[in-house]
Amino acid sequence: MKKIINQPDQVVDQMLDGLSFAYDSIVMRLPQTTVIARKYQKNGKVGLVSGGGSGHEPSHAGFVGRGMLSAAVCGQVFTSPTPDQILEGIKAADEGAGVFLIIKNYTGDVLNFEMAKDLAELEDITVDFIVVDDDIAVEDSTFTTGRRGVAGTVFMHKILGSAAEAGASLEEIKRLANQVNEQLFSIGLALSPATNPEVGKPGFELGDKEIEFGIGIHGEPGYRREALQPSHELAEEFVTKLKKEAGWQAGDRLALLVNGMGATPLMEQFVFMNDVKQLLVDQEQLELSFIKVGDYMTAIDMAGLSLTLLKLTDERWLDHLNSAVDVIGW
Amino acid sequence: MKKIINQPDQVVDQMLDGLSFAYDSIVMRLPQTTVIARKYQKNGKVGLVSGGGSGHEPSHAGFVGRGMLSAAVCGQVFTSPTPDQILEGIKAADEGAGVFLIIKNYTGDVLNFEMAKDLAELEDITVDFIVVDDDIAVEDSTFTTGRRGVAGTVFMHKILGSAAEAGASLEEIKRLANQVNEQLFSIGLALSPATNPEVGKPGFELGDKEIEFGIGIHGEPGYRREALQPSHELAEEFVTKLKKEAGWQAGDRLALLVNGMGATPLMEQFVFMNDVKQLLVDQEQLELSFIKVGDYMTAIDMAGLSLTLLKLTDERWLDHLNSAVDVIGW
Amino acid sequence: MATIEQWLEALLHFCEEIPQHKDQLNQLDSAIGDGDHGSNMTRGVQAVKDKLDTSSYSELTDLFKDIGMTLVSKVGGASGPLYGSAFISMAKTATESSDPTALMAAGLEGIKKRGRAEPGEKTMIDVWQPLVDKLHAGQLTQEAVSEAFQNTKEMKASKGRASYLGDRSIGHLDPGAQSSAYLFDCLMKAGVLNE
Amino acid sequence: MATIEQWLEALLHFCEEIPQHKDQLNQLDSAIGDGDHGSNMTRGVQAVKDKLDTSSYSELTDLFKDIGMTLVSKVGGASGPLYGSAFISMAKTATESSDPTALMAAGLEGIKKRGRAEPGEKTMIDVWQPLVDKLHAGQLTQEAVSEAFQNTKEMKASKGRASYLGDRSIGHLDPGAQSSAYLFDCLMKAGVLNE
Ligand SMILES: Nc1ncnc2c1ncn2[C@@H]1O[C@H](COP(=O)(O)OP(=O)(O)O)[C@@H](O)[C@H]1O
Ligand SMILES: Nc1ncnc2c1ncn2[C@@H]1O[C@H](COP(=O)(O)OP(=O)(O)O)[C@@H](O)[C@H]1O
Ligand SMILES: [Mg+2]
Ligand SMILES: [Mg+2]
Ligand SMILES: [Mg+2]
Ligand SMILES: [Mg+2]
Repeated sequence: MKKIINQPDQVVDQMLDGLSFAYDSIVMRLPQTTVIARKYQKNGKVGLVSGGGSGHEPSHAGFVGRGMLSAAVCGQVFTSPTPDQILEGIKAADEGAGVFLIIKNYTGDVLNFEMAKDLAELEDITVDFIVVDDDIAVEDSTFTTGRRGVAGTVFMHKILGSAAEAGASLEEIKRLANQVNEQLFSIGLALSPATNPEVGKPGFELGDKEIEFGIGIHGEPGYRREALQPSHELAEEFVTKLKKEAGWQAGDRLALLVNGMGATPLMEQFVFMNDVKQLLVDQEQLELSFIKVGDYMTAIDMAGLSLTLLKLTDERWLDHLNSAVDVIGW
Repeated sequence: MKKIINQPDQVVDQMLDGLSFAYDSIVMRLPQTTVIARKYQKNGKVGLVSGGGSGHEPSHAGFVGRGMLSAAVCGQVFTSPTPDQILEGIKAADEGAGVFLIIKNYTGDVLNFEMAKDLAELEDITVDFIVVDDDIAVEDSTFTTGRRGVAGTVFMHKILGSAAEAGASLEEIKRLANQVNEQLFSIGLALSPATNPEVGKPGFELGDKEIEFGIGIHGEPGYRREALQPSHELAEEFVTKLKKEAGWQAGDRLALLVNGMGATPLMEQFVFMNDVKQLLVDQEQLELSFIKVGDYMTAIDMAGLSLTLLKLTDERWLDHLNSAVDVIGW
Repeated sequence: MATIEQWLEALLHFCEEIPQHKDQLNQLDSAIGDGDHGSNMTRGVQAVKDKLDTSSYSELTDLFKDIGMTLVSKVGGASGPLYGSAFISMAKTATESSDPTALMAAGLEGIKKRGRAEPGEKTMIDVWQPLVDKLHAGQLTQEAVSEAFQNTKEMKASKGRASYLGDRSIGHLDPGAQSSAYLFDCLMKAGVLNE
Repeated sequence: MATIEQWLEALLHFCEEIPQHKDQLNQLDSAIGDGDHGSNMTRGVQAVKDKLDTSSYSELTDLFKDIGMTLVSKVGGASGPLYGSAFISMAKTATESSDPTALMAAGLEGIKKRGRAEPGEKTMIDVWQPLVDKLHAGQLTQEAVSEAFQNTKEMKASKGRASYLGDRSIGHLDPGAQSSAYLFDCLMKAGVLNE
């Protein structure tokens, strides 16, 4: 393991100190916690809290600030934060109009955020939540844990953040969250695995010329291993899979996120973007109304990328995506 | 070589298409060129043009837009662009008040930009330039090529971009550029080399536990190879070297850039930031008035980072660093 | 009926066993999860040990509550709320009963409720459920513990991270089942649960 | 005095030689630069070849100017402007003289002026300068070409990327000197320059 760190078990603590010091005009670390909260005048709006295991930087602390999250609760690397920490995040986010939790669909995250909700309600804070499950690599079924929450969560942060900033109520945010979640579809691939510093070795092995389709953001293996292909073939695999799940018609409007997994240069992300464009715009005749390319939801040092589509079934979502924010990573 | 690309010799072309499509509200690719220019109403201000070889994304196209660059001229990977392309960039940037070139100190860049300046002057465009040379890893001497231009160039873009936006004249920009360049100091290290897609193999070899101090942003080897050390020792090496070159006194104000080289996760960059903070703030008693952490001037897929200091000898530079921009990568 | 000293001895032993098997638990979790179950549990039991070393207990309910809260706030992941809920549920039952079988049954219910899971889904429940059944029948044995744990191998996961693997989860032992097996072992060794 | 056909033959030959030595030139450049000199020059001479194949020339000055402009706009890096300046400078001189020695001397001046470099700095100038000197003395030989090129090995670079290496540049041949040696070889083979 080759990493610029000190003791592996100090990584999250030191990272949060580094981040909150560097961007102290936007965020602060709540003392004695792993919560990054925004510096912002409270004014009776709905607070938004997200979080999860660390290792997805700039998620989630990088999206804390005006127009996006009120607080991010950062667990150990790839490990859900605990309810007491989430409770601190909820308290920091509370402006009196209720707090909304953006949870990615992992058993650990769901259980810990649920317990935190219970604790918060004991302190008379109204809490509601969405469980984001955009990863179509995993088969969905009511008999299983269902789809994972991955990079699409960042669009959820942005849209809900903008709505909250505009003064939406907790119920309105909940409804919006459900609607967005239904139109959110992601899929990823890896060229190399991630190495959790506390584990010290890669989460899986890939041959020199192998890639893995359908990986998660914690080094979970995916659905198929293959020889490396040109970018346009990778794009084709993704678009085919997404079309099957999302369904669309010529003229539909989409928001799109090409997301690097942490060790993939922007050069490759933009080449891939160009191939995606050819498929979605030139061939499928879709309208890409909003696009982001870059590292938004990473898996530490994994090389690879994911593609997220949001079907813009509501015109206002585009305004929410475009509205101004003051955060580190958007 | 494991990369998400198509034909290696098409990388720059496809990357620029992907970038300009994704961010078409901010930039456009000038037809038949490798120039990314901003979409912006011309209004008689000084135009700023930067560029160089590709492979440093988000530099330089990611800094084109309101408040920063007017155009970025993108060469082949790690290869200076040619004078005819630079001339197109200059023409696109020209609003009638002259065009200022931000050149990194490499023989190729200097020669090609100089030739472009000659060509532009034949077309009656007044052109001036700065050669940025912030890399203290290379010994400076009037008898050699001198220091390289590296990540500090991004601060140059930001400060000059803000000044130009505010209406500074070509002479004022030139003076400002010289002043900033004198106070700009950078140094980098690598954990792994970069692989130019057209070359197909890494620029140098590093052992499993080796790092290299003083690398350039094109896979140039550095000044010393050592065993991997904890982050705080790496920070110490950098701070010692920077102090020797930059010199400072307790209370001095600095702008700081922790820059990832392309494959280094933000996790590591923030841990490193925390160690730098302890040395510069807690120990050296400096005031870090402006900080950025992230990938700004990369070397494709190199793992490593660099540290840039700008001594804020003029109060107004801070305002320039803080002013609003509309670009992809700041 | 087990004394509080026996419970303490068993649980302190558990706090030593888990760190010793940290790598093994991480490895089991690498195969079908994210490789951190050993690290998560170790972080938790070390905090539990600190808590137990600096506290004294006369009531089982207080002991279980402290353990549950400590696990909830230190482990994280899926296993933190699950083990935490087990002990918090045991703490509630301990106000009425000190019967080990009733207490372990309460623990099982806590896990099932929190995890919304049933036996056969390849989780820690597949150790807890059969062993609580054995306890009720007065037939708990060392072999029953390892048998329950081994049975998770051929199951297909439908809860937790392993469920993402679908059929590919078959053939691997469940890490949470292994840590639970250690818990039952410790409870038997200290005589809290009898063969 | 060489005919324009001889110049054309030599230069077309150069356009074939460079791509054949692309990897070698890249390798030389990897050792002390950024490994692209072969790729850069190949990109350039392929464009030159396209240009020459689709044009016809009656004046040396037109030939040199086209080659110079093509190299400048296709090669990039340091070598593009340098080779480009050499040919543009030759084009200027060709309006007055068709003496190969005078033309090559003009090329050398173009490089020195553009690159602000002198002999001994471990660049292509260390091939051009001694060979132009030999031309003036009427003593150009194949051996002189390879001797000049080999002499760059023990030089310490003070211009171009290799200068970043300081003393560590010693012991490596200069890639630009190699590509220039190929140019002189081609000019000699076609009889433009005589032994
Ligand atoms: N819904 C559930 N009900 C019961 N046990 C579960 C459930 N989900 C996961 N588990 C248990 O948790 C274990 C994984 O714990 P751990 O690795 O610490 O958490 P995470 O999966 O968040 O990394 C699994 O091996 C399984 O025994
Ligand atoms: N200032 C200079 N004067 C003359 N020749 C130079 C100078 N700088 C570099 N060169 C030549 O250019 C060659 C490198 O060319 P190339 O690799 O194509 O460009 P770059 O260094 O930009 O990658 C060197 O080997 C050297 O011969
Ligand atoms: Mg985990
Ligand atoms: Mg080059
Ligand atoms: Mg786990
Ligand atoms: Mg080169």
